[in-house]
Amino acid sequence: MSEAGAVTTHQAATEAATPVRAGERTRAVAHALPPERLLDVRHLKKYFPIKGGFFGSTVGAVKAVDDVNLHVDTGEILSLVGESGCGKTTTSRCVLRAVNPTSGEILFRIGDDEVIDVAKLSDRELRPLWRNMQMIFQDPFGSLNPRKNLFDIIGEPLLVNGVKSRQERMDRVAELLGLVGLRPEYMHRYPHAFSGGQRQRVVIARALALNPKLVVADEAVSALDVSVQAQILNLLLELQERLGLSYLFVAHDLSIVKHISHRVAVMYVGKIVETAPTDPLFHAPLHPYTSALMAAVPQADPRRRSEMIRLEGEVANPAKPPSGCYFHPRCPFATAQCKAETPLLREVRPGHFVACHRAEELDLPGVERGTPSLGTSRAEG
Amino acid sequence: MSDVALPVADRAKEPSVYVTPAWKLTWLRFTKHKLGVVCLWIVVLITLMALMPEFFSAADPNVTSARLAYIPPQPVRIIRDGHLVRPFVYGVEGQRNQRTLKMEWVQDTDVVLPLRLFPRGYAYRLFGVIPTDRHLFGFGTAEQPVTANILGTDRLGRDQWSRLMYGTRISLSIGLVAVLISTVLGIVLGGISGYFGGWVDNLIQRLIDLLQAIPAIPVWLALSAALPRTWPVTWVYFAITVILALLGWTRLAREVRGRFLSLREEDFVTAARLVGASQGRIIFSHMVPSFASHIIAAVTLAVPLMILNETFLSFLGLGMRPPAISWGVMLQEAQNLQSVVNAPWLLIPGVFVIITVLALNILGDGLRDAADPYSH
Amino acid sequence: MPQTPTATEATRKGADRRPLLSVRGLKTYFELDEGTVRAVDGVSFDVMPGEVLGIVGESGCGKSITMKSILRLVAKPGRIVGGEILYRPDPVGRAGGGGAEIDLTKLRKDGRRMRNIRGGEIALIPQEPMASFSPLHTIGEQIIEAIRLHQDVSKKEARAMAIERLREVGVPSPEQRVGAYSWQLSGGLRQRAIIAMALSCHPKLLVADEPTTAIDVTTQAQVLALLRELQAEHGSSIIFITHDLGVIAQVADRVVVMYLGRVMERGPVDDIFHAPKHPYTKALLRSVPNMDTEPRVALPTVEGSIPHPLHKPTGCPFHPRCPDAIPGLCDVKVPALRPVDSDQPVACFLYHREVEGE
Amino acid sequence: MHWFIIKRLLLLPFLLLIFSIVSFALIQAPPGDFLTSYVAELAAGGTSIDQAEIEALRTRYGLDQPIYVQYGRWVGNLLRGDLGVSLEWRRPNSELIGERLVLTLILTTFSLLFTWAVAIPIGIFSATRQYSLLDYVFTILNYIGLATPNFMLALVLMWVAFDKFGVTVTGLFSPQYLDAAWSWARVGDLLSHIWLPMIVLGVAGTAQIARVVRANLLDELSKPYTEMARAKGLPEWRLVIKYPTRVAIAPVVSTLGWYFPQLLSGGLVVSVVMSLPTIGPLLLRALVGQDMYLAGTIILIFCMLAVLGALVSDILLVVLDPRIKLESA
Repeated sequence: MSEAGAVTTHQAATEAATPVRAGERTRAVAHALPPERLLDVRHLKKYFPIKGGFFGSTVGAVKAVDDVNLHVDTGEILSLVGESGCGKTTTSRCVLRAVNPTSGEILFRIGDDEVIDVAKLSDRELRPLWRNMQMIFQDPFGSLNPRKNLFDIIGEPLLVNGVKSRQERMDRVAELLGLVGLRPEYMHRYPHAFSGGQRQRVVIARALALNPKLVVADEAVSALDVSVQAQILNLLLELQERLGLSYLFVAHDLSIVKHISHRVAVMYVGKIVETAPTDPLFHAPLHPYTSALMAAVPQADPRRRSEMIRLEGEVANPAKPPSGCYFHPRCPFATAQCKAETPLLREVRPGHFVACHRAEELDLPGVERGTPSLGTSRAEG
Repeated sequence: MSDVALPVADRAKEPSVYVTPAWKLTWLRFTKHKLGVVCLWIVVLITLMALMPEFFSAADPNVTSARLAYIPPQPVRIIRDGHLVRPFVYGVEGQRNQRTLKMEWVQDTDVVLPLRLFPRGYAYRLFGVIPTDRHLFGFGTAEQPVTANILGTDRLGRDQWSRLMYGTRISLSIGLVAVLISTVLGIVLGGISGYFGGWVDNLIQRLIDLLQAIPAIPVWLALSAALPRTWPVTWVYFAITVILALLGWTRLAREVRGRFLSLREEDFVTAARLVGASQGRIIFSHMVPSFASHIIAAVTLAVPLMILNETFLSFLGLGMRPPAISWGVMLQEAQNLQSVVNAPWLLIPGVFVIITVLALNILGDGLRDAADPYSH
Repeated sequence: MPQTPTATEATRKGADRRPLLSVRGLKTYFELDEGTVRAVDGVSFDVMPGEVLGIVGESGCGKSITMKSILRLVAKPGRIVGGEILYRPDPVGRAGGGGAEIDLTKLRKDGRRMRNIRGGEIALIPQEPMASFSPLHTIGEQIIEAIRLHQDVSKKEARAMAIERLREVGVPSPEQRVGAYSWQLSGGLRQRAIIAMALSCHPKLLVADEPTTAIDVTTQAQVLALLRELQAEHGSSIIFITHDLGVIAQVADRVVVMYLGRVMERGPVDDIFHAPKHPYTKALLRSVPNMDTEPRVALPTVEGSIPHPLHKPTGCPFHPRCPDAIPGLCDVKVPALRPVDSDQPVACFLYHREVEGE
Repeated sequence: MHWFIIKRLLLLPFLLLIFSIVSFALIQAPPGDFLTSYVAELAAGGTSIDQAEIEALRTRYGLDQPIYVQYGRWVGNLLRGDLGVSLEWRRPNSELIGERLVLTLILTTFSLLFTWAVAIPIGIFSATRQYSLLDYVFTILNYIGLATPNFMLALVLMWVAFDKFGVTVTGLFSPQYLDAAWSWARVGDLLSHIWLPMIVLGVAGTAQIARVVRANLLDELSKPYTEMARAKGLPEWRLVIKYPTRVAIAPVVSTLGWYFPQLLSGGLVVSVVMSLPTIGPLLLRALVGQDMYLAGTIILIFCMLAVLGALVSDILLVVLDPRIKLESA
């Protein structure tokens, strides 16, 4: 991962050279990113002030997102996973600028040679960003305006982005409905005519209306019934393949994450504790939290009724996080160092980053599988 | 992926429901509320009275005649000698009591005054433009029209029914106009407060706190007392309206703000923002339609309050003043026990107030429930 | 409605063991303006002493209403319109000679007998621990109240018992926590406190209604382990209601699979997961990704979506989504729940042609 | 003490300042001053007054000073506890207001207690027996209560009492106690008279608060903790009273914030109709007669009472709802 400082310097230089269009100053840092990289989030922070005291002044901050680094390559599905309150949703909303980050950089490849820093865009410059980046929400009931029919809902992105011809929009909406597996004649119906799964298809159609490159899916299937979940997962995967999309997939369900993603980033109390390609992460986790999280997932097989490894205690309060490694009070392997020093996210194996002082020495259990686990080929520290 | 199987409901149910817009569903829900529908009709009727009191009235409301003071109501009857006949009233005859020197009115069952529809009467301009002399009803024959006072007369011998019709115009319109001003104030300030938040929100909220802490009637009284006695009726009318509106907008503002705050957090609003919709579009295409029905309901509930307040002020002599006619002004005639005991029918305008306020309240509740069926 | 299969089941387990609770053809309907919602429509199952019975199903399958019917907590406009819920306070004993049988549906909802059973003998572990404690009373007050309702003890003794229960469920420093309000506790502690309250009178049957749905996976693991320990210790039976197949596989001894108010299939947990018979159960199990499914390959799905409860299909409720539906039969007639060469009754015409109610 | 309440207390002087300005502005608003209307009144009565005398009076009352000086003097006097002198009555305002204020507060408090005593049981009953016949009856009665102006109710009741029973139910005292000193007998006489104004004044609020209680309780009854209490085996009535009702009526206390000012307002009108010796008629007379310091002082007192009512309701709410402590901690 390259240093963020270099980019800023470079950016300043380009800014002086070409003060042409609005938005220009945040562009033209294309070579700061490797060509396959679509999104690169660097040192992202989002603090929410805590008001209190007599005058309602700020007395502290909830560090909802605390120095998060992550990246998504073109055509890649990155899952952001963690328990409630870990900051995964806030992170995803910062990437979209649905929430304004406190600091950090969000580099996003908007064209072949164009990279913008999403974090620095002015409000006026957000519209072109959102043509390339869209969102799927968790609650299929709250994310569709009950007063508009599907044509208005799916056609809105087209309308506000310059497609004024009604016929043109009708055609495109019909096409999008077909794409997500709904009948085109549904476009005159209102959301109340649809079930949760169908609504989620509508939400997906709206997100795809402007041909985005990146789709942020915030718990996109967790509100759905089990039998419908699989339909939507299949649809998401199919669309990803057909349209060459990339997903930032925010979820708490590890089984789904394992099924859908190429790479996974695990968050705990506002920080990323481990990120790696899906297979090594699940079969040879390097962070005790990741390992415990996987052990806690109940297996849908009564014959594998393991004595689930219980993680003691509960998720730390992000307003008053513990010292050192935030996980140390619950970690069975914690040492004095863990209590004192905050571990940095470092690359322990190629592509496998972890924020744990003892990553090399621990041999943590992952998900079992038929073939011998990666543990045997493990590089000895 | 193939087309999704239709939910079974699609086949079982009339598909037209699926293409019914939300406001229509709200309306369908409202019409299930029978009492609400009845009240809607009452409100429509009262509004008609307010729009054309001249047509509904039987006599000129300002013509005084001391000779005809305190005639009790002459109820419309349809049964005479045990037979169903066309509607009529009995005539009355006044006799001066020699001891008390008071006029005493006696019903004369020999004089039958038939009710006639659309007779000619005093001339007026309908809606202020169309000259006509037709009225809804009258008594007697076409050649010999007779005045009869179905709701009796007051101290100055004026026909109460006719005065009530005129009073409806002023009382209802004061309520409406005051609420209109309140609504504009409330929506603008509440909207600003809710949408922008921050210190603007804080400032407006504190202002609302302050205004709500003030007991309204003394302040209204003081403001009305400040109106010069020499002002013409129309000025007083507008001044009273503004005075009522000045303290009345706070509740609406709170309501609007609350709606804005909760809508701002809705996913569909975020979604609209994320597809690049402008702020104006988000507010007017997504947020306002979402709470418009609530605002209509809140306004419907605010009108009766304003009507009651006008009645209070006028009753105490600090609101509308004669020769203007409002329900409150009419009730002033019944301000003390003595007048009520002598002529209880002077309280009839109060019954009108109650019916109007009742109907508007039930209507407003019905609308609110229809707009927000899951709120309770 | 005779339900012979359950008798067979009981026979296999030994004649001296009778079910603690037998639900027979239970029907709970809701009369709404728009029509009748048949939320529970002829549900039968048994709960044996000391076992964990899992009820699994998706939204609208009637699992929560079944639970409320057992506790007689169904509120208007809902009503139990048919069937029986037989509760045997003393199920162990010689056949016929065991304790009395009480039909809970015949008891008055708010009568003394039902109130004594509710909380005292059959206790509830609710879904939302936060909302299930009154915000204006301390958790201690609420647990003490539960104890004193069913046991003749002084306030002081009850308090000591409440602290003991809290300690038992792993609440740290229970002496202080007994005076805390529910909103002062973390999610996991709240769930533990609710369990302490449910266990306060040593009930014979615990009804757990999605007790871990609202909590995180690591906390869920703690709570499930705790429930297992407590059950082993007290020997009470548990009805565990959930939509999570993983959870059911981990905790249940026997499983009831419900869909749209009806039992599709029931049987021992191993059979349900490894030899499912009903097409719905099969589809459900296949459609859930687990740690073993091949990544990014389309999952087998159940087509369509769950119908609105007001517009249930005729015939077998699952037939519109069923890949094996037999036209002219499944969409017309309702299959009865009948055992198929095992103690695993299935309501499906693929296995038998017996029609419900005949 | 909680920050919350301390904050409110510290806000009081600030509110006093604002209210005093508002009150003063209100009484200054009419054109002319007391003396012009006084002179007009005398002239109408046929007497005239010497111009020099008017000027002397004007100087004496400070009416010739600039407005801010008049305001300053008024507020300064108020702070020293001097409520000023009524121009019309030529008596100290404190003397005029004194007993009337006490009676106003007694009437208001009685109405408040009456409202709660009636509204809360009705609300609980309606909510627990939702859609029963009595619930409908109460709902209709509530609507009528809301729609009836209290002066109208007062007039009708007075009329009925006179017409049917031949009694005149005006005032708060029998004639022999009107100007008597306070004694137990006088208190008894007051109690025998106060019930009618109390009911008249409390009816509208009863309807409003019964609606609030009903809606709140319906909300609470559908919450899981109510069901949990039921699942513990608690008898229904005990459960309803102990859990949801407690939660549902805690916010009723906060209705004091708007209900108390409303009672003060409404009491004014009722007092005029029923000729009660409370502050209402005095204020009305002062406003009509431009007796500015009297009117201003009364309005200021009303505002302060309303604010104090809101403060009391906040404190009660903190006592009743432990959650608030957490938020302000």
